[in-house]
Amino acid sequence: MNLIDKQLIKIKNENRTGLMTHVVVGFPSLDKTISIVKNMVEAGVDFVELQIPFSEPLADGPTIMGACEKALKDGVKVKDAFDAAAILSKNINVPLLFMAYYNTVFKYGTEKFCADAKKAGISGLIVPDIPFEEEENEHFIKFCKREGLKNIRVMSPSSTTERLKINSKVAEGFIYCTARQGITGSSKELDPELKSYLTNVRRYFKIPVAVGFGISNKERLNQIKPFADIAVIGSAIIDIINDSLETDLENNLTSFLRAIID
Amino acid sequence: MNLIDKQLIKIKNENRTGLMTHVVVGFPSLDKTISIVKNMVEAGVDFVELQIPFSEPLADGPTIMGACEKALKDGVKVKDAFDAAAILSKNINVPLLFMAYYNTVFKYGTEKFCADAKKAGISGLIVPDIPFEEEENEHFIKFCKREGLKNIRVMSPSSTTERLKINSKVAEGFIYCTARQGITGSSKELDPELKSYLTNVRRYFKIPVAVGFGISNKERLNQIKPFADIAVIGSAIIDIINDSLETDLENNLTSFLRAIID
Amino acid sequence: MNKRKGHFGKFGGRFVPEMLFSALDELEEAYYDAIKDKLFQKEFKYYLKTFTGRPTALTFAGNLTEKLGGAKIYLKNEGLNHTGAHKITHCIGQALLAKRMKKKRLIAETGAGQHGLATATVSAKLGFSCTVYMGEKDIDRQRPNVFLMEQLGAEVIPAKFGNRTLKDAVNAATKDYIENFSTSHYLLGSVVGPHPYPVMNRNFQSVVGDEVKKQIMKAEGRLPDYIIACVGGGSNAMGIFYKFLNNKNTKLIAVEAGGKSEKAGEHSMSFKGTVGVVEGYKSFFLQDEDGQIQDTYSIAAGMDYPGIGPELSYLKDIGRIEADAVSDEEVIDAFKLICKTEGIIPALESAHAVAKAVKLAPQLKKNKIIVVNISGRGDKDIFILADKLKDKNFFQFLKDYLNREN
Amino acid sequence: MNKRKGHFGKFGGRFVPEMLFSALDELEEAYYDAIKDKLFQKEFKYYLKTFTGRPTALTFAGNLTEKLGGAKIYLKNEGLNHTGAHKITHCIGQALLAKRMKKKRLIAETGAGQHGLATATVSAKLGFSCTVYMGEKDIDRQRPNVFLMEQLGAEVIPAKFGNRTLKDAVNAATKDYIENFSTSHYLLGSVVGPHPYPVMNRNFQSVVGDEVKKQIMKAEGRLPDYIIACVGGGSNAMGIFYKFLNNKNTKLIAVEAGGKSEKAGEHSMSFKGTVGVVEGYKSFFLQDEDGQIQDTYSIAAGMDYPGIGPELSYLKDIGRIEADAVSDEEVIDAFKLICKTEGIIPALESAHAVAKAVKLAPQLKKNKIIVVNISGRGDKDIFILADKLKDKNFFQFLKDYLNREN
Ligand SMILES: Cc1ncc(COP(=O)(O)O)c(C=O)c1O
Ligand SMILES: Cc1ncc(COP(=O)(O)O)c(C=O)c1O
Repeated sequence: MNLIDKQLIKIKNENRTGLMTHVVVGFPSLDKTISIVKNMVEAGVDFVELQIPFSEPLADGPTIMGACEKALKDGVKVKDAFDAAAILSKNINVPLLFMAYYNTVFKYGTEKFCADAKKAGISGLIVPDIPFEEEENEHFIKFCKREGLKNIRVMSPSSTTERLKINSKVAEGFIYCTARQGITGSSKELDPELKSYLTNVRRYFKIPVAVGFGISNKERLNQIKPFADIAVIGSAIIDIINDSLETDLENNLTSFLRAIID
Repeated sequence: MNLIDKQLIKIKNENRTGLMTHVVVGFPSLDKTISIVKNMVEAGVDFVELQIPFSEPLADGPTIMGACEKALKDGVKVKDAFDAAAILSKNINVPLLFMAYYNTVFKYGTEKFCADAKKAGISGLIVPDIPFEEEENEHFIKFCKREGLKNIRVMSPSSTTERLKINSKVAEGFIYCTARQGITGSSKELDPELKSYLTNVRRYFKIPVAVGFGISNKERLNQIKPFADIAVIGSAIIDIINDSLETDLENNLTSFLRAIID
Repeated sequence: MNKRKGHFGKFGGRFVPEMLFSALDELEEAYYDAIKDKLFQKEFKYYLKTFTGRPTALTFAGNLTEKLGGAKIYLKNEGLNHTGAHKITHCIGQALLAKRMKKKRLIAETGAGQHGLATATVSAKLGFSCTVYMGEKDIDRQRPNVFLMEQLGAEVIPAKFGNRTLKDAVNAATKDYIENFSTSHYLLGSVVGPHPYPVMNRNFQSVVGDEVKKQIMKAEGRLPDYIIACVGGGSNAMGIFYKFLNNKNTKLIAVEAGGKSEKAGEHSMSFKGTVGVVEGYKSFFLQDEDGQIQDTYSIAAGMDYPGIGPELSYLKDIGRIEADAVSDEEVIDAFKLICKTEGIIPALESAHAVAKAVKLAPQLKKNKIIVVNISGRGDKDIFILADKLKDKNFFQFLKDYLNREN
Repeated sequence: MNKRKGHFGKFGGRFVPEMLFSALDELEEAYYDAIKDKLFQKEFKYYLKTFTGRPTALTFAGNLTEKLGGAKIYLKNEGLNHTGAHKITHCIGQALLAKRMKKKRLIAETGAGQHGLATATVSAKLGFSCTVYMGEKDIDRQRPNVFLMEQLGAEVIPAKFGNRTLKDAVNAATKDYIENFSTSHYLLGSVVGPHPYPVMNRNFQSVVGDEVKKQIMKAEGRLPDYIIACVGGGSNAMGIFYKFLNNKNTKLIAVEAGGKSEKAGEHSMSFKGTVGVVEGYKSFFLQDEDGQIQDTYSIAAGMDYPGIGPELSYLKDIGRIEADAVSDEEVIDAFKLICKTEGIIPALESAHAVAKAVKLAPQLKKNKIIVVNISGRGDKDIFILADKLKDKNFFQFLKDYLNREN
């Protein structure tokens, strides 16, 4: 059974909102990526999203873009992401997902990417820019399936009913909903139409719903909990990394996560 | 009898080439204009051309343009030219001619200009930019005639037979020929076609021929003498003024003219 | 009055020294010969169409019209011509004539550089060598155009005398012409100078009025009530006015540079000058009581000129055209307005015509039609505009650029 | 292969996050709806004719032809368009579409500023507010265009991330679009990006090929043997190529920026790159083995781009077009040559196409015909040219100008 499915069952049984956290591979360094993820798991997160840095991160806000840029400048390679995943998957028991842009996958070779991801202990792929319409040529979903990787679809408030229907046919694991129309990063308020949007999503998707973007503290998390099976924390963590002295980083991160998780 | 006619007869009787020299009124100063002209007459010149400075001296080269510019900058007015002429005509016995551009004449009022010139003792007008074709509207020749002023036509090597014919009908006193096609100023060589040009001029004009432009020394003068009834010296004199200390000016001028006249 | 001698009422004519007369006779003869020649006309039209890109668009200025709330405004966008202004039209005409006359070289004067640029362009295209005279002061102010002329293979020679601006360039160019007319043609850049230039350039430019007639008939089914054009020497104005002279229902307005004030030296309102005879023609000039030409000023380099085409003086005299002027400030405001409402960046010269339209349109009924001649495009004026608008970012850009060069 | 999804063979497509998908669906639908509407077509043509000044001239380059001694060369002078390049054509098309979609605002990316200028222009003309994203580095390099865009009322926002050039501006513009597509249209500036942009812009631009067909038939009675166009994203190339695709006798040559050398970062030869999926479309990109986009360089700001329109990649793949590149040096030489022989100052982008023609023409018989697309005019490049040619006088002019400002 895929680790993601296992974890989803566990959360459901525990009747709580799961937590997915995000790191950019190689930011602030490859070593730190490993230790940060371990920290996260120790603090109790349920899923970890490993973003493979890409030079043109179209769906990311300035915070994550900055982290990717820095990682690339430091010479981080795609292979490093596989290596990091391999190390982590041996040491932790929560599901790891790759977040990548499709060019990274395509250039690596979609088939090989999926196979190697599987080998490295990855449980699912979040690739926001490979819509179902391209499957006929790209076979991304096919290769995910073949390797037993969850192909996580990303939906947004602007997604039409038609888009929800199309994606619902191929979505697996959970559905990843951006809480507001727009790029990742912290903003002051949750989209007021969030509720109706998520209700609509649930109408078409039978799988759990992860809600991400903009969660920076306990209060925000509580706002989302009623609508989300999984809450995703992304930019907030990079903000902490950016704001911390190297020596304080792990402490700061642990306290942030503890405060959020209780 | 007009002074110009008198002088022409005198030269003819003396069987020599006459000499006309040129000054820009007010250059280097109004006082100097008076003393320079007196000097010239003492040195033995036969005609003096008083150029009234104009801001757009289309037919003049850089030397005379510079002199005009300087005079205007010093505030020289058209009236000053009439005053200078009045003073000079009382003191010297060679014919004085105004050289002016037509705008100066026109703006002053052509009729009044001619009348006042006459009163100031001027014997002839050299206005290069009032062609015969404009007489119908401008009545320049008419007013010259009325005042007994010689209307001196200026011809050039480019003048066609037709132009020579047209001008020959209205030319008076002498005909002023530029020795080369182009603007006033010194140049190294006399136009090789000068001879045939002047021969052609004589075919159409029964009056004496003055040849000007580019005469800077005795040698040049001698080159021209066979073809000219009058030799005109213009820029060379301004060059001397420009190159002389104020205190040496009159001496330099006198030696220059003496050397030329013998 | 003899039209053939280039008189327009008491204006115009050919007041030149004999040394220039034969050249102009030759030119005049060649011109009248050429326009009788169908092939010449055909060639002229060929280059207008395939090289300068005529016809230029007549654009309905819907937003400006609405904003001003009065007459309908159309813009004749002469800035769409190759090299960015109407000037190229008479340059092509004269260059073809020069070819007919077997001249090998073109001489031109230029103020802002627009006419020089157009002359350099037709020289390259039609195989002439090219000398452009430009006041030394103008060269220093308009270096980008000098650079472009040089790229086109023209030699740009500074006029270092007088006040080292346009009129001095005319003077220098004329002298070159006098000395070299057997091999060279003087391509004068406006409807000024001695006959046949005013007639010739007006006729070449009259294609603009022809185009407007056709275009406005198509758009509105009738001719305009007003045509507005700026005036430096008058070529763009005569170009758009000429074919409408007989249509008395179309009012023609010539707009001069009001500049900073009415003080001598702070404007270029030649119509407020007096009659004189300068640069070979009789017309209105800005001159003092002695007939000395006065300093002029305009924010638009192409209007910074003390004279005006003789035919315009005549038309003003007989009341066929109205003369007006607008101030620098009105010009800048009109410039900003038309950029933002119509997406057209006019030359500062042309912005004078726009400024007049901005004042006139609201006073007219909505069924009236105004055509404004946009004689050129405004990219050429960026240095002047950045200066007037004190654009710090532009200055910083220049500083950085220069630092990289060092 | 489903054309409707914007695939060209294996290239093209719509590789975008879901948050952009609905916007593109809406756009696609509106577009296919619009082109079926005669009124839309009519309006498009109306603005092309009365605003941008189409058709642009097809000029026979007689001197260049003679100099090179081979094939006859014609120049399609797209620089005569309003704003000085072909870009305005697809800007008008998209802006009319945005009007139909009731959008109030246009967003654009720009590199050199040409597409931004054209977008700002149509925004003013058609009543949109306008935001242009431009890499911070490009803003610093291309301030004159920024100044002009601001005059036209556009807000120019720097993209301060990445290498702060065109691709980062695309990124920033896309994000604005994602957040604001309910009120705003993203007016993408070439035949790149996700479906429907490549199809839509190519169709709008195909008017160029239509014009060339008519013009060359009139001039020569037959279609050309070669058409040469430069390629940044590919809009001018696809515009002139498209209507000739079925005429197999016309060879189509796309010229990329060879830059300084073949080293990564010193050129923009995307055809020599590898297939990737970036900015929403699949095509050739300059990328490393990890798919990270590489730095590019070109003397021509508008060609300094790591991707290429997917349809061009397809046409290259099936052998319908030939891809070539020329070096900076060849470009400068061609620039100088065409200025001096033809009186046309091309944009440095377009000078790439000229450079290729200069190499090709002498190898061909005299009865062959080449059409070169002059996608834009070169006045915009004066700072770059003065730098390359080390024009001391121009630098001095700038110094004097700055001194007067202080
Ligand atoms: C764009 C433009 N408009 C107008 C003028 C003024 O000249 P004219 O009055 O002859 O049209 C110039 C002169 O350079 C010009 O460049
Ligand atoms: C004049 C000109 N030509 C060509 C290009 C390259 O774009 P494309 O390949 O889309 O025509 C540009 C881009 O700015 C341009 O300004």
